[in-house]
Amino acid sequence: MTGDRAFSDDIRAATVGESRLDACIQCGTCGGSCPSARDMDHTPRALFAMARAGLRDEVLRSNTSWMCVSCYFCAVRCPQEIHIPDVMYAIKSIATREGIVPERTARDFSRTFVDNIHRYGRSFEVGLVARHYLRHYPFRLPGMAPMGISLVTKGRMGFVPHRIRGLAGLRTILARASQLEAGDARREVTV
Amino acid sequence: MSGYLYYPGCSLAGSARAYAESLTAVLDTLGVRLREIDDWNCCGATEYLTLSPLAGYALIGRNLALAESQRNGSDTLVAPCSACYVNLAKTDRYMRESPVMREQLNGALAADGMHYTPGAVAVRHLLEVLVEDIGLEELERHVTRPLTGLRVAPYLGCLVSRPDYDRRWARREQPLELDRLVAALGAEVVDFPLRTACCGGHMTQISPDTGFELIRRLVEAADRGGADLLVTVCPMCQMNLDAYQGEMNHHFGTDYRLPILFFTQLIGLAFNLDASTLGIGSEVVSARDALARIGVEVPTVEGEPAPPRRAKRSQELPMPAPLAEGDR
Amino acid sequence: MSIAPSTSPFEPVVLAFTCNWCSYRAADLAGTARIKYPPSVRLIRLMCSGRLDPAFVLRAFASGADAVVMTGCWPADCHYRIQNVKALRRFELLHRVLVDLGIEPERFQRVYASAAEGQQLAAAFTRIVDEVRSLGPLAWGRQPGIAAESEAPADEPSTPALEGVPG
Amino acid sequence: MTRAGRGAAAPAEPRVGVYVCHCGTNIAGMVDVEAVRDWAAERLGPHGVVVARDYPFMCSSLGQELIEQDVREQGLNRVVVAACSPHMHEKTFRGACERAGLNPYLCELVSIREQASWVHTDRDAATAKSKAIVAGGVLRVREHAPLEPLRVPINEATLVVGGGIAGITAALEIADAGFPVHLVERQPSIGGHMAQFDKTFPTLDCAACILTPRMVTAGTHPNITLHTWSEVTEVSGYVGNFTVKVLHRPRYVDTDLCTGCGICEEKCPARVVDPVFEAGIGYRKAVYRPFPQAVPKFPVLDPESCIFFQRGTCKACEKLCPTHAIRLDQQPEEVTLQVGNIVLATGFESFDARRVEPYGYGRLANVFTSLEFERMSNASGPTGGRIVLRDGVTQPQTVGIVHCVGSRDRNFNAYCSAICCMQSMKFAHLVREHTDATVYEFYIDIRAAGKGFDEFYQRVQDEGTIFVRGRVAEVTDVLHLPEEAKHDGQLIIQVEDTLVGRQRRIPVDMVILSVGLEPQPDAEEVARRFGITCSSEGWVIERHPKLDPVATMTEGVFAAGCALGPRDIPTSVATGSAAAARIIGRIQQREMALEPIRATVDTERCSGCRICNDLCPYSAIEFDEARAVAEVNPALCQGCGVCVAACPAGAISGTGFSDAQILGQIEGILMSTNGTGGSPATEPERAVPA
Repeated sequence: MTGDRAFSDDIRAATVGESRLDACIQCGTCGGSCPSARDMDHTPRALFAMARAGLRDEVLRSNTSWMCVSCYFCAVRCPQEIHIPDVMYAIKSIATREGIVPERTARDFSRTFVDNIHRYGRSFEVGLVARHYLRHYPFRLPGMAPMGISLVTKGRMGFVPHRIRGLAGLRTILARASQLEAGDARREVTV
Repeated sequence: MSGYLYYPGCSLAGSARAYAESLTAVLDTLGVRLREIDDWNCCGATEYLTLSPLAGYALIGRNLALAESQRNGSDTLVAPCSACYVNLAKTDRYMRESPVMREQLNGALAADGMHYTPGAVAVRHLLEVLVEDIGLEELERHVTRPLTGLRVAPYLGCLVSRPDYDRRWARREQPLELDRLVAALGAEVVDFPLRTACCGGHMTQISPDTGFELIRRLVEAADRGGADLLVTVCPMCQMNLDAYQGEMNHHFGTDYRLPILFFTQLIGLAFNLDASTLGIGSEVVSARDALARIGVEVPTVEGEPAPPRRAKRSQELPMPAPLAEGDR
Repeated sequence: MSIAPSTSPFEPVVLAFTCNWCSYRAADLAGTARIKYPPSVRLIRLMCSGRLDPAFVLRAFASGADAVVMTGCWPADCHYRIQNVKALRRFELLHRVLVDLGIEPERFQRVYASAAEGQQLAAAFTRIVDEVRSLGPLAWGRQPGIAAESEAPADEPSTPALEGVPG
Repeated sequence: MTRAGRGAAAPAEPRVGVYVCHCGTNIAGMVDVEAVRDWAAERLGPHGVVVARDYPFMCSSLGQELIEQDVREQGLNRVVVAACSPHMHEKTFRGACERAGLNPYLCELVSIREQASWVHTDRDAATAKSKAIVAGGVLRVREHAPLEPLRVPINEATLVVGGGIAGITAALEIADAGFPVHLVERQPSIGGHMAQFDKTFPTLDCAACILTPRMVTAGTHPNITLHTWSEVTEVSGYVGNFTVKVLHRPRYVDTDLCTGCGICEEKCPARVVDPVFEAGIGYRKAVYRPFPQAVPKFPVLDPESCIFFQRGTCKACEKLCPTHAIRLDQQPEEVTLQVGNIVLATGFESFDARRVEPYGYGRLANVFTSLEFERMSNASGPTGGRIVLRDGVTQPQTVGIVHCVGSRDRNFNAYCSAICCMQSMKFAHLVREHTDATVYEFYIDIRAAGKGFDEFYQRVQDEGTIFVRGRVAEVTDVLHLPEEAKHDGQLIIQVEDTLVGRQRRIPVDMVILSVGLEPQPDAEEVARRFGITCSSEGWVIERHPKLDPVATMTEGVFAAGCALGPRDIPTSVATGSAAAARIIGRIQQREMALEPIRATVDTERCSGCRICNDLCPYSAIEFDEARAVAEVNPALCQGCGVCVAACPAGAISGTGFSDAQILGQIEGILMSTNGTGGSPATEPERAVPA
C-alpha cells in the first residue's frame, strides 16, 4: 500500500493558518478529549495517520471531520500545537469540493445555514431549524412542538427574516472568494 | 471607556433577544456606549468554514472591514456571542499572521470595494470587556440588590477561553473570571468543573444522541453542585441547555428543571433593574422559582440542610494550594 | 556578484561579526545540525560583540559587503558581564551615522543568538539575505567622499566621523 | 606574556602554508577541496602563500606531520588550516606547529565545515565561500605575532554548589584526592531529591541506604566544609582564583552547642505543611530537621511559621533546649571564600502539575504528583509507606499512572524528561508491592533505554500492570450516566486507547502524575552570577555536548547532575565524578595556561582621555595619574576588546584580535573568489592593503 503521498500536502494547503499536521506524534490527546468521539468512525489521531499514509478516499469518506463541534479542547491540549479544528475544516472543504458526502445530516445543516446567508446575509433561525428538521428528523418534530411553541410565544422566534442592505455586495465578495479558492485549490494558503 | 463597536450576531437579533436587551440595560447603567456596526452580516458560525474556508473567512472579513470603516475613535469590537467572537478574532489573527491570507481576503473584499487592515480593531468577548475593562469593582459599585443566597453555576462554554491564540486568558480550561463576576454580584458560586465543557453546538442538529448527552452532563453537574440556575455567556449554549432541556429529559427519562440565564441578566438583577427590561421570562425553563430567592433575606434557616462539608479526619493528607497568578 | 548562484541575478555578500561565546557557537551548532542558510553569509569571529570597531564595518562596506550583521549574546547573557550592552549602544550610534550616509537601515543589523540558538541564527541570516537581495547591490562605495574614507590606511581604524565614540 | 598587535615584530617575509581538510566527505562532499587548494596556491601567492595542500583528515597524525614537515623543510612561518571549527581542533594544529618549532599562535584554523559544507547545498557556492574563508585566514595570519600563553596559579579549594547526589559525589571525589571543598546547599540538609525517594529504578535499591553513607562521609570529611541553609550571592575573579561570597541564612541555632537531640522539634507547637521535603503531603514543625538522617544534624528554625516570630511569644524551643543552643537573635552571615574551580550541581525542580488543567491536580483530591507518591511510598514518609488516598486511610483499588506530565508538550516543555517512564514503572511496581490494586500506565512511548531498563519494563508487565498507549486527555469526577453510576466518588481517566482507536473512560481511585523535570526557577539568575550560559529552557550549556559535557563556556566553572538537563541518578553521579576529575587534574597541575587574549596600551599613543577606564567590567584598566596614561592589568583583563574598539587614539591593542588581524580577515573574506586578480569583490581597482 503506497497511498496518495501528496494528500497530507493537500490538507496542509487547504488549512487556513499553520496546520502543523506533520508534527503529530499519535498520542491520542485529541481523540481522548473529543466530546463527539463516540460518533466518529475514526478518532482524529487515526484520521491524521490515515492522511499521512495517503488514504485519501478513506479520510474524505470518514465522518470524523463532520462530527467536530469546534470546541477546541483538542487544540489547546495537543502537545504538538496542531490546529486540529482548522485541519477538520480543511478536510471537510476538500470533501465538499470533490462532492464526497460522508455525513449527509451535518453537510445539509451546513448547507442550509449557508443558503440562508446567501439569501438574507444573516441566519434565519426558524427557517433553518424547520428546513433541517423536516428533512432529517421529521419524527422529532412532534416532540419538539412544545419547545417551538414556547420559543415563539416568548418572542424568541421571528418569522420574518432580516435582509441586510449590502446583500448584493456580500454576494460578490463570496463569489470572488470562491473563485480565489477554486483557482487556488492546490496552492499553499498558509505561510 | 465610552464607545465600543458592537457586533451583536444573528442570535441576539433573534432567539437570544434577552441577551441583547439585558446587555444593553446593563451597559447603559454602567455608562458604557455601544455602537452597533451598521449592516453587519452573519459570521457563518462553524458552518460556512466547513464548506468553503476562504469564503467563510471573507464573510467574517466583511464585518471586520465594516468595523474598521466605522471605527470613528473606538477600536475595540465587542461580540457577545462566543462563536461570533472566535470567528472574528481568528480571522483578524490569521490575517495578521499570513500575508497570503491577508492578500486573498482583501482580494475578495475588494469585489465590493472593501478592505480590512489586520489588527485595526481588537476583537473581544463581552465577558472580557466587563471583567478586564470595566472591572469587578466597578460592577460591584452598581450592585444594589446583592444576589445573596442564589446558587449559580458559572458556564463559559468553549470558544471564549479557547483557542485563544493570543493567550489572553491565563487558564483555558478552568478560567475563574466568570466565577469572580458572579461572586461580585453577591451570588454563591457552585463548584462547576464543566465551566468550559462543550454544550454540543450543532450536535443537537446533526447527532442528537451525542448532543443530548453533552447537555445532560452539564445540567447534571450543575444540579449536583446544588445550583439554582446556570449562567452562560453565549446564545448557542443558552439555546442548547434551555430549549433542548425538555427533549433531553425526554431522551434520558430525567426531570431536570435548571433555568439557564445570560450572565448579563444576572448582572441586571443585581443592579436592581426591572426583570422585564432584562428579557427575563423568555427562557423556556422558567427561572421564576430560582429568582424568588433574590432580594429575600436568606439567613441560615433552621431545618435547611447546611451545605455538605466533609468531616476533616486527622489522617487526611493536605491538598496542594491552587495555582496563583505568580506561579510560572 | 561573481559568486552568486547562476539562477539569481544578484546575490548579496553579508558579513557577520560573531561573538566567540554565543553566536559563533550558534553558527557551529547550525553546522553540526546541518541547518541551512545562504552561502553569501560569511563570518568573522570576535571575542565579544563589544570588540566591533566601527572601522571594521566601514571597511567591510568599502570592500564589497552588501550588508553587515553584528551578532552577539542576549542583553543579559554577556560572557563579559555587560559588554554587549556597550556594543549595542555603539551599534545604535553607528547605525544612525550609516543611515545618514545614505545606507539603507537593513544593511546594518544586529541579531542576538545564544550558543544554543543555531536555528534562530540561521533563520535570521536567511531573512537578512532576503531583505538585502531585494535592496540590490550597495552603491555607496562609489560615492566619492566615502570612497576616500575607506582608503584610510589599515593602522588608522578610527574614522573621523566616529572618533571618540565611547562604548 | 608577549605584547603583540600593532608594532609587534612580525617576520618581514610571511611564508604561509595552507592546509585544506576533506574531513572524509564531511567537507569534500560539498566543497571542491582541490579547487580551494589550487586557488589558494595560485591566487594567494602574492599574499605569502608558499605551499597549499589538501588531505583527507588533517587532524590525523599523518595530517599533522604534513604540517610539521612543511614548517621544518619549507621554512613556513605562518599556517592556515581550513577544516572544522576552532572550538574543535584549534589546539591540535597549534600543537603541530609548536612541535615543529613554530610559535603556536602563528597558526589559524578557519572553519569550512560548520560554516560552509554543512550549511550549504550548492557545491559551487560552498566552494567559493571556502576560498573566501581561506583568504580571510591567510590575510589574518599575516598579522599574527608570536605569543606566549598566560599562566595562572590554581587555588586548591573548590566550590560545589548544590548538595544533591551529583554535588555530594563531586565534593567527595575532590576531597578524597586531598583538596579542600566548600559544599553550598540551599536547604537545611544535603541529600537533594534522592533523599526523598524510597526506591531507585531499575534495581529497586533503597535510596536512603545508598545515599546516607555518602551524606555522612561528606558531613564528616576533614576536607569538606558544609554551608547548608546558604546561598552563593556573588562570584568574581576567574579560573584559578575566584572570590565567592556565601550567605549563611540564620538557623537560629548555635551549631557549636547543638547536639541534634531533637527536643526543640518535638516540643515546637507550630505544625505546618512541608512543601519542600514532604512535597506538600506531610507536616513539619517550625524548628525542624527535614528528615531524620539529615546532614548536618542541626535543625533550622523557619521564622515564617514560628509562633515567636509571628506573634512574639512562645520560645518553647529556647526554654527546653538542654544545651541552650537556640539563638533567636541570630543574624545572617556572609563569608568570603577563595576557590580555584566551581562545580554547579544545582539540580532541577519538579514541574508544577497544577498547570495542566485537565488533569485536575489541586482540584481533585486523589490526583497526586510523582513526588507526593515518592514520599507516600517511603517508609519514613508521612503515611509510613502506606499507599492511601487523600483521606489518609483508604487503600486504592485502582491506580492510573500518567506519563509525560509537562514534558513532550509544546505548551509546557517540549523536551523529554528522561526519567519519567522508568519512575512511573517503579511506581507501578511499588503500588503492586504494597496493595492489591489494579495499575494502569498511560504512556505515549515507553523510553527504557538504560541498562536494565527494558528488563524492568518487562518485569512490571509480568506483574500485571496494564499498559494503555495514549496520552491522558483529562481526569474528571464528572460521570457519564447511567453506565458510570457505580463509579460515583471515583476518578475517570479519559484517554484514547490509540492501539484500539477508541476513546476510553477508565475509572480509578488514584491518579499519579509523573511530572517532568524543569530547571530551577532561578537558573538564569544563577547562570548570570557564575558567568555561564543556559539554554532557553534554563539548562546549563556544556562547552561541547559530546566531548566536553561537564565543562561550561567559562573556564573553571563546571556543571554536574540535572543542572545540565534531566537525567537519572547514575548519570548524575557520573557527571559529578567527571567534573571532579577535571578539577583534580587542574589542581595537580598547580597552574594552567590561558589564551593570551588581552588588551595592552601603547602608552606612547595614549592621550589620557580615560574613555576606556569606565568600560572595563573587571576594573582591569588603571589610570597612572603621574604619567597621565591608562594601563591594563593583564591579570584582570579578560580580553573582550571593548576598550580596544573604543580607544579614540588607537592606543589600545588586543592580542589575538588586533585591528590589523581583523581588517586583514575582512579584506580576505570579501576577496573575489574567481576571475584572475587578487582584488576585492566589487572594486576591482582597489588593492588589498598591505
